[in-house]
Amino acid sequence: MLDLMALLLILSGITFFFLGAIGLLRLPDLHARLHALTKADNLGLGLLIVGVALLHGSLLVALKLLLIWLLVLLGSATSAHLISQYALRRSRS
Amino acid sequence: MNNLLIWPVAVPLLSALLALLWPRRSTWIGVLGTALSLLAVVLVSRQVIESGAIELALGGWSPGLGIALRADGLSVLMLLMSTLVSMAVAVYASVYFSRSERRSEFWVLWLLLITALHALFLSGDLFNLYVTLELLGLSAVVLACLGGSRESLQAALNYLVLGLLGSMAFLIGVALIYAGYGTLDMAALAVAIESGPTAWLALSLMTGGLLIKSALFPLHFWLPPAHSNAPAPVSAVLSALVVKAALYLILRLWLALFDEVVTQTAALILGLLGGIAVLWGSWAALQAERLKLMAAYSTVAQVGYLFLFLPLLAALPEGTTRDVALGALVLLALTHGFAKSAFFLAAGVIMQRAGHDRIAELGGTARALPVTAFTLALAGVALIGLPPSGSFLAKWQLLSSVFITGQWIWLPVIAIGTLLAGAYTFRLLGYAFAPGEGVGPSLSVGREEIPAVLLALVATLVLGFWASAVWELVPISAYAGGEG
Amino acid sequence: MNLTLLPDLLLAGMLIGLAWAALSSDDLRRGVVLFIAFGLLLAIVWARLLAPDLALAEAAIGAGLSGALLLVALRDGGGADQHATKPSTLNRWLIDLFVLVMTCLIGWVLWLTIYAEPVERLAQLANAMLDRSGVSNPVTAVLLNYRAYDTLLELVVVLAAVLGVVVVGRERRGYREAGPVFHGLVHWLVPLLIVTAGYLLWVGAHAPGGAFQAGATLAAAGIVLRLAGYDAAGLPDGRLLRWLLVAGTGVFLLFGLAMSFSGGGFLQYPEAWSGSLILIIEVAATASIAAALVLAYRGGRTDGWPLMDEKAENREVSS
Amino acid sequence: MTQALIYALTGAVLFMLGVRATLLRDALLPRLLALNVCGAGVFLIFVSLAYRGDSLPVDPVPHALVLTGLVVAISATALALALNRRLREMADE
Repeated sequence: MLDLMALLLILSGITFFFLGAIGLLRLPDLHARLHALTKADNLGLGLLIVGVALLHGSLLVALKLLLIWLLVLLGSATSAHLISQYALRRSRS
Repeated sequence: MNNLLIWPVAVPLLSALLALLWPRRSTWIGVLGTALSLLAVVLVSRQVIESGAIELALGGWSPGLGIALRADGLSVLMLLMSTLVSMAVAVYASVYFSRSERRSEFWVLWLLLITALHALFLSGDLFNLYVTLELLGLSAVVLACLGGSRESLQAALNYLVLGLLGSMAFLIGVALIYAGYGTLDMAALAVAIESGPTAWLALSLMTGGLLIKSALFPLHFWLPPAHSNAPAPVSAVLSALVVKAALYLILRLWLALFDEVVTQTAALILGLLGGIAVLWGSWAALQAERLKLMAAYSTVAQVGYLFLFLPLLAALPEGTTRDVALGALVLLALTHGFAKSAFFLAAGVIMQRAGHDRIAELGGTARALPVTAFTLALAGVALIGLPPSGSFLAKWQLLSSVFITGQWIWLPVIAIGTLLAGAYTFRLLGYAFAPGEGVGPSLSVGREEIPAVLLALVATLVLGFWASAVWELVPISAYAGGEG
Repeated sequence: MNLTLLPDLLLAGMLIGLAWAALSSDDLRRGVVLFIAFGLLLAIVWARLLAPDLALAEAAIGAGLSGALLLVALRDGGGADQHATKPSTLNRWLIDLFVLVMTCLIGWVLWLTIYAEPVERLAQLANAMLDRSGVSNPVTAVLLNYRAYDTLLELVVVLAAVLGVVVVGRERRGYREAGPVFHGLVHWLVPLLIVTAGYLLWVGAHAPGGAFQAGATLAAAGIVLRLAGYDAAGLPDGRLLRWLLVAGTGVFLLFGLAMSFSGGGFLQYPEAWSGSLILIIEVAATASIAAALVLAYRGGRTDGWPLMDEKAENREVSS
Repeated sequence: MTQALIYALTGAVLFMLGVRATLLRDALLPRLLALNVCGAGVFLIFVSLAYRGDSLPVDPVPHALVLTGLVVAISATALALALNRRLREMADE
């Protein structure tokens, strides 16, 4: 039962990643792409991490995975911000 | 257990670290460190001469799991050459770099280069050899661009990229050896390696990589710009020692590790390339307009001579005749090492005095710098192979090997090569001894002129008279499958 | 065809595809980015081949720091080499033929040695001697005990290369000060990276990790600092920097020599002490590696590097 | 052992791809990428030699060799990039 849930979570996580990648390739401009990419990937990674933590079944591992997720959130939010700021500055000048 | 073997590596390395920490004392640390390395090498050599090949298993682990250092006749001869040449060059460099703002960096890298050379000659482990090759390559590249000119940087960069490609080829050969034989220890491999696709391919890849580094024709094109644009003391060690390190490894691989794998055809191909290198390099040296460029092309030719020995060695049966031929090869390499470093140092003296090294404008050198002109003449004697130089004896032995094996094709190569060497040497001396004002007058013999003339004397006289010592040392081998 | 091989085949195919795309791209920026992706994929392959130490090192060094160095090289204006001469068609064919033949030969030998007639290698011996090595992570045992001499020389290679970087170039111009968002990240990230480096260093004795991974993580902290506008990138000035660069090699060498004076062989640790000695050597090595990598990124002679004499400075101004 | 063979063969292909690009390109940066791919190929061969199936302990020796090789490779890359940068500055002056 737990395994099945983990599988579902991981699969849906992968789907979000996939959608993010499609967004990156198909959306028209930089800001829309960034939006698709960061949103989808952060959610996808979160689902993946919950799934993997369920499979592993250890609290310590779950905490470590959570830490990884937080770091990635922080990193991707900041880099998305920096990229859009740069784009904005360039389009003004 | 023989901890003596670590000292030729540890002393220069320790001195390099000290020179980095105390930049204001770097000249003293550099010269003293080189001298102490010389002492360490002499102690190692004495022990090898007295009691045969020695081995040090580092960390107390059996070779295979751990790394072993080994010293035998061949490595001791190379060590002696490198340490004697570097001692003389260090004395010269203490003057050459005395006013340079790169002084401290030069000495650190200089000592690291010596560390790399000594580590390479002593290493008994294939992967460790890769690391020493990289250390040698990187420190040589940085030294070569200390001059700071655009040409020297471009040449150093090409040298670096090609050297890396060579190291990669060597490394994949090491990987195949580990795949096939499960060990990296060279003594174990000397016993284990037998003819087969693994050994054959690994040998080709490793040799290919080393050929780039030893600048055998047609992979020589990086050498003349790199060696002629570096600062003079650096050119001297690059030409005399760094190229020889790759050659030493080829000899080790071919004669000790893969001696059952080597085929006559493979050796013949390398011999042919060597022959072309002799002719082409000498011809280019004759055409060269700059002194250092001429010396660099002459190095290409001299490397070619050394490869001429390979087909002969492969054809000779193991035993005394082969050892004699191998001794001649080593003698030629040593003579060239001493003579070429003397040549580059002399060129450096002229360049600093005259501000250029255009051969056609060297008139007056003999009057202004008699000692240096004499050095050029002595080094020229050794490069041509006139008696009583070491290379005369070596070429004599080369000829006798040609007669024994009946490989007559090498005769014209040797004859024409010697004639061309004579031609470029006498062309240079003709200009240098002619009257003229190309080089300003000077009254005193500078400290920087002495090392060069000593090196040239070693090449022409000492090696000529003491050549028998080389032939006694060469048969002492640390590797069972080899010439022992 | 075995279905369990499918992931491996997929990974291998992607590796080759990415390498091909990175190398055949005419746009340098694209090539570099693809190369970084290649490095990350390689880290996954290392994990797949049960080499977690390497996966960590590849992600930090191979993809991370190499990528940073290459990207900053692009920023220096590396994209401008447009005097490329295309090799002639004949040369192209010859090279392709050579590459094809060599690939087949190497592949054949690998098939022989791995598949057809595998040989016993050092695995058993290395794992059996682990008890005597002072650590329980076999890779650390090889790096710092069995083959410690390799590692010593490797630290020397790093030293030589970084000296080259210092000799050759001046410092790159710095970055403008970070805005509030980035600054917030730096505020959290740098201490976290330092803690992680310490953890990796400590854990290396019995689990994946060690001096190189820790050094690279620490270097990453330095690079982040520099990107946020701290031009010194966390490196000290002058004499202290020299000591930092020398520390790894120096401690290693002195310990080795001390052991040979006290009756053992060079680098032969006394068994009871080997764990602690290895840890001390690793701490020093971590510091040196991190300093060297940051210096390589920052580039050149800085205000911090004590010049031999002030003449050099004058020369550059006057000329 | 099939897995090990797959990766070892991949390593051989990567190595020769790197050699090919080193020979064909003449700008420095692509050549450096090529040499790094070359290195990755050799490392992959080493590591696949170490892999002896999921149940047996791996051979740590090649892992250590590859770690050493990685550090050597990045040192050389850093040096080459620094040289290249200085050359470019000189061309601009």
